[in-house]
Amino acid sequence: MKYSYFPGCGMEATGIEYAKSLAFVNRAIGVEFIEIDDWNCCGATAGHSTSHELGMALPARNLALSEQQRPGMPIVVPCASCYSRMKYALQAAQGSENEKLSRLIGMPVSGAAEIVSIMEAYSDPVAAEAIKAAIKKPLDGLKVACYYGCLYTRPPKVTGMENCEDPQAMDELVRLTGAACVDWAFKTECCGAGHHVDLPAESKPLLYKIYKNARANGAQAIITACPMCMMNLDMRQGAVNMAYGEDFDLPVYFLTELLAVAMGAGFGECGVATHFHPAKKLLQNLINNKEVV
Amino acid sequence: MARIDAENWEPKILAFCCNWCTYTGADLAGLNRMKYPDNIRIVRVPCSGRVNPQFILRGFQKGYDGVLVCGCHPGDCHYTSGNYFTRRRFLLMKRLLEYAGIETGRFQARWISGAEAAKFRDTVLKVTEEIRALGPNHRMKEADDHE
Amino acid sequence: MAEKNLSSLSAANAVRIEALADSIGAKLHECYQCGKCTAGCPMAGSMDLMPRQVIRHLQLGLLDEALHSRAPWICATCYTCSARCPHDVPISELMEAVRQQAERAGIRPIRRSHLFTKYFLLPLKWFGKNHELTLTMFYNLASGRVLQHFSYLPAMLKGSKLKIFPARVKNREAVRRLMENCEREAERI
Amino acid sequence: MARTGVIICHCGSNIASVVDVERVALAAGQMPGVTYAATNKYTCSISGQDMIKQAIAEHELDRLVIASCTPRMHETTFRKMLTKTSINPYMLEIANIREQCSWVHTDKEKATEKAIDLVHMAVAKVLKDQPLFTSSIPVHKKCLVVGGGIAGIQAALDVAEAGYEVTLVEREPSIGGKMVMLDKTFPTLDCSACISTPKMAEAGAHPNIRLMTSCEISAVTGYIGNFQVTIRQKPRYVNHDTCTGCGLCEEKCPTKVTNLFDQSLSKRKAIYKLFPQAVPAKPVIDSEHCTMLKSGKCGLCSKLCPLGCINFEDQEDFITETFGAIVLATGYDLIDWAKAYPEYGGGKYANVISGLQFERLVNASGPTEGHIQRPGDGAEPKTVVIVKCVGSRDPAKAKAYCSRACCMYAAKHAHQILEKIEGSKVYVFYIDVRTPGKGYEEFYDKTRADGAVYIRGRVSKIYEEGGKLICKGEDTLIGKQVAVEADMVVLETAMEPAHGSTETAATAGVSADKDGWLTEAHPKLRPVETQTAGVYLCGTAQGPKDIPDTVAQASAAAAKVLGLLAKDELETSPMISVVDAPKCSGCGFCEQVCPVKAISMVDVPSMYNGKRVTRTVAQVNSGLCSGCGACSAACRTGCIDLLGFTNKQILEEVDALWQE
Repeated sequence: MKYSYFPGCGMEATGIEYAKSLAFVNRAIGVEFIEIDDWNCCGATAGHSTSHELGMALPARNLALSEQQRPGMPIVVPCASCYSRMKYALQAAQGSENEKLSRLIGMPVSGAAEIVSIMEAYSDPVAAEAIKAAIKKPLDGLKVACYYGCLYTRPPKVTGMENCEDPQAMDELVRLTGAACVDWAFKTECCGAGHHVDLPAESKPLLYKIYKNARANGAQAIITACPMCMMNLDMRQGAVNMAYGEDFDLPVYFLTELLAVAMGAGFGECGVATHFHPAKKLLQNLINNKEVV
Repeated sequence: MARIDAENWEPKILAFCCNWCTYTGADLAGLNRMKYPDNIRIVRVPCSGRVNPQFILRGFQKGYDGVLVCGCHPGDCHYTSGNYFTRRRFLLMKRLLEYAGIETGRFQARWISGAEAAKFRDTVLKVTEEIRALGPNHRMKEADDHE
Repeated sequence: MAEKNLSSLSAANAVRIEALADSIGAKLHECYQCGKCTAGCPMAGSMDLMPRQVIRHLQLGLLDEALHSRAPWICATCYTCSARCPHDVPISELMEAVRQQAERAGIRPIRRSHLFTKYFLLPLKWFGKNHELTLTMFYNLASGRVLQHFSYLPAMLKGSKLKIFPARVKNREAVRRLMENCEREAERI
Repeated sequence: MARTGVIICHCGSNIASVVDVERVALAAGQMPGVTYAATNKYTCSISGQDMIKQAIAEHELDRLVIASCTPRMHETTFRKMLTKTSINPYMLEIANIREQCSWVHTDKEKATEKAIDLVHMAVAKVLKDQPLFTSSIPVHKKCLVVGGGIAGIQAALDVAEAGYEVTLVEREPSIGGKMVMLDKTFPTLDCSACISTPKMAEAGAHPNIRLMTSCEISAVTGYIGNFQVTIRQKPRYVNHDTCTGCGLCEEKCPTKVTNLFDQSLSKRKAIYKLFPQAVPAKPVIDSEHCTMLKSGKCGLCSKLCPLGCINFEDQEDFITETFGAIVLATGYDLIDWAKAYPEYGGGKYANVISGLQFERLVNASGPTEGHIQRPGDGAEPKTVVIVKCVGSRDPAKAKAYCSRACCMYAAKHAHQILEKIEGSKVYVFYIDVRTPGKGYEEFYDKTRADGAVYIRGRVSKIYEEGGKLICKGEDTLIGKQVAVEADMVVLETAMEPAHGSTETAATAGVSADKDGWLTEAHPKLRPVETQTAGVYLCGTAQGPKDIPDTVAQASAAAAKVLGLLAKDELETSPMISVVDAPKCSGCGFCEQVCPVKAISMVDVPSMYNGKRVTRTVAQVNSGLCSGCGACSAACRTGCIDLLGFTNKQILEEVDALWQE
């Protein structure tokens, strides 16, 4: 399987573990992501809160580049925020705004290629089969909460998500590793990542509620497939514990990290070693205990 | 019937139940196999408004320890207004009995619908216990020729 | 609070609101004020007007009140409201449109949010990609929160999560032109 | 000496497992007046019934006690069985030893004792039973419908179509009611006149319907199947038998009068048809305003009428007829808002109008030919405020109830204004928007899409300033005061029962609630019947409702009427009250407590000290009595008694217990 690949800025910085683990998994299952040459930032929230045009045009240029470089090839987007922007741009390019968009970016764009998330790419039957086959160190005994967040799911008219209140794609992939997924109520609640710089105080309660519900439902860890959510959930867990007098201990893993570990990747190799909230011990203990038995 | 002596005394309760609500509620209690004390004897009347004050007095005269009048809830009377008369009559009756020196607790009125089987059972339980606490009705009972 | 004379609102006001709604395909009359948007909003606790009330002000033609509200700036654009609206009113998008219009009119009820957006786009215009160090430096200086997120720095550097030198797009000229085109287009409206 | 038979039922093991039925039978055999006592496994079964029949014949029994399940279960079964024996079906008492004994008690000894008591009570009662006989009353197969609005028309047509004669009485000179005043009907927006006038014409021409316009009912006596109704024909001063409705008189009449059909928005003549499509299409003279009738001057119409139909000497007339059923469809009026709402100008602003006035304004056959013009100056209003719940949901000022149709016609009014007046603005002040009907919510959605601005909140005050009507309210959704400068204000006012309708209903023995809406027999299960058997109701007479509900209810009432008229005779229950006239003091207490007005006080000749005197005594109408016994309990001389539950019977039951 080959995908045109839009990594997004996060994959080169705070989401570095995502990039590492993703590369490991792709190698293990024989999936190829081919980076769009000369892609630019999608603009994220800042783009669309500045103007509708900017919010559409920045991602549209990436669409146009992919179309030019690899016509018809589906584009995989590993960041939820980028995914949302790309989907919006795709819709705009397919609709009445096509002409305007082409004019703004200075090149033709048709909106012919499909946009898929990591979850969608890996849920493909061939890929899923390959993942199953590649699992070497099953993670049974681990209970995790799959966190989808906002932008993979909403608004459903743009994302095309069938059940945006209780999505299952990530849960199904996680179960392939042998880990169990808890049923919890906050899998699509907003974590406030977009405000972590300008309104950190106002967005802190959002994180607190997510941790609280995950813990209450028996989760030992949180799984995400978005570098923005990861940074927010991982980096600020300590601050939330401090602010609320709590002792949440919920390591946050990228979906690909979990897959990679289950496929036998080393913790450093896939990124688990460099999280803000210590993430190595939980998985290490799990695997060690098993080997003893 | 067993002779009543002080030790085995069991209260005797007479109940007038309207055909449309309370009598039906009592039937439903049976249908649901609910259990309640056997101290009660029900006289079926078409409407609680049919209950002549004379019936109540006669009950006490004949040695009943308590008399209960039951009908539909106010506003639900099968005949529109019958139970309103019952209510007014009930208040007068209480005062009359009080005047005659009878404990007013011996005479009670309750609104029990055809669906309120449990309320019927609970009423019988409660009223039986209340009358039991009051003891036998000596005051108004006719002189017993046998004694 | 001053009484709102609905009859003294200018026609231009109504045109502006209509244009604002039209730009995102929202039909304001479809909102029947059930409050489900507010009920599910993760940020409502920090807002001065509830999301429902922002729409209500627009329905009544009270544009200035909406433009001066902090709510559209606090909105996290999580789309929970839009996804659950019984009448399919694109509330998140509407909040965004209000914020954009306020921004253009120089109304910035939350300066920090304005600064964040501004400095997010700065490296973008220069390099074609986001650069967190540039953003953080400019933002922290402009907002007066010089040491915000400073404590995370060592860990970020250790995990090479922070790039000292920004990644760059080869055709930076194209991205800059794109952004300028958008600015012009937005001003036209 | 009575010969009572007592049957104790086992009911399989339902009774017999708890109650010692043999012991009960043994005890019953010892009771005074009992000739025969036996048990039966299943008394209600065919073989059980055969066994009873056999015992009756064999032991020459003259009355029967059955101790079994509740009488509510099989009383009718056993009565039916007795019709085939020598015993009168009412010489039967049932002791309830299942539901009220074996099923609720566990102590066998005590349950058996209680069962014996219950049988004893039944035996005591049956000894005082008398043979009772059902009687039948003939049904007069003719229906009276009171009120010629859409409800009355629909009910009349349904009954007439089924082949029965109907008399449709309307106090106005034409049938049609409120619906013909309306312009369009929600939510489909079909023209009200277009759908109601064909029904009026059909009613007017139906061979089974007799229209009596300008008529009112003045007295009703009798009972179900046999109501004698007196109808007052008001003078019309025009001979409708000869009048062709040419209209010359109306054209030439010099006297102009405020047209109430147009809600006072236009003038009509003193000789007039109510509206152009009136049925009957013939004029009447308004005696209050005709100068000839007032002062003997004019008479122009009489001179002009080519057929000599004008008769200034016309008098009111009373017609008495018998009907088997009566339908009350007396309708509604709108409240007089001006009195209740001085804060809305109390009627002093010409451009503050009612919803019905708006209907006339927007109606193509109305005073402005359908152009929405301000009554004050004829100008087209650009900004219109619609205020809902004026008088509804306002217990302090007018009515506590919701008038049900206003939310929808307010939406319709808003739609019509926005459609007819280009560039117009409509603000609708509301408390809630209630749209429970097919297509209603969608219509409301559409009205908002048309541009109507809905503001949640009551208007506090309306005043005029600089040629505008300033409406002050709160938008409760944002919690701020708002003001709208309107050119015209439409008040959607509350419905109230049509004036005089409660009096009319009282004439027919039907009561009304505190607001004057006629009371149905049961709010859920008997919605079109009344406490008076044979009298039905439909439409807004019963409570505020819209046209679809009104028409549905009218057809429901018609179905009830047809169920009655389809019978030749009605069987009446014999368990009714009887008066011992010589003992009656004529106090009238019984008459007051009777819920169905079955008791009346009548004068009868009597002898007192050898002299002929007239005494007033109570008389029970056996067709009306429902057998509740309230009269008997209220009677101070004890002269009125309830057959089947006589004082004696009940006292015997009371006495029977715990006797040694």
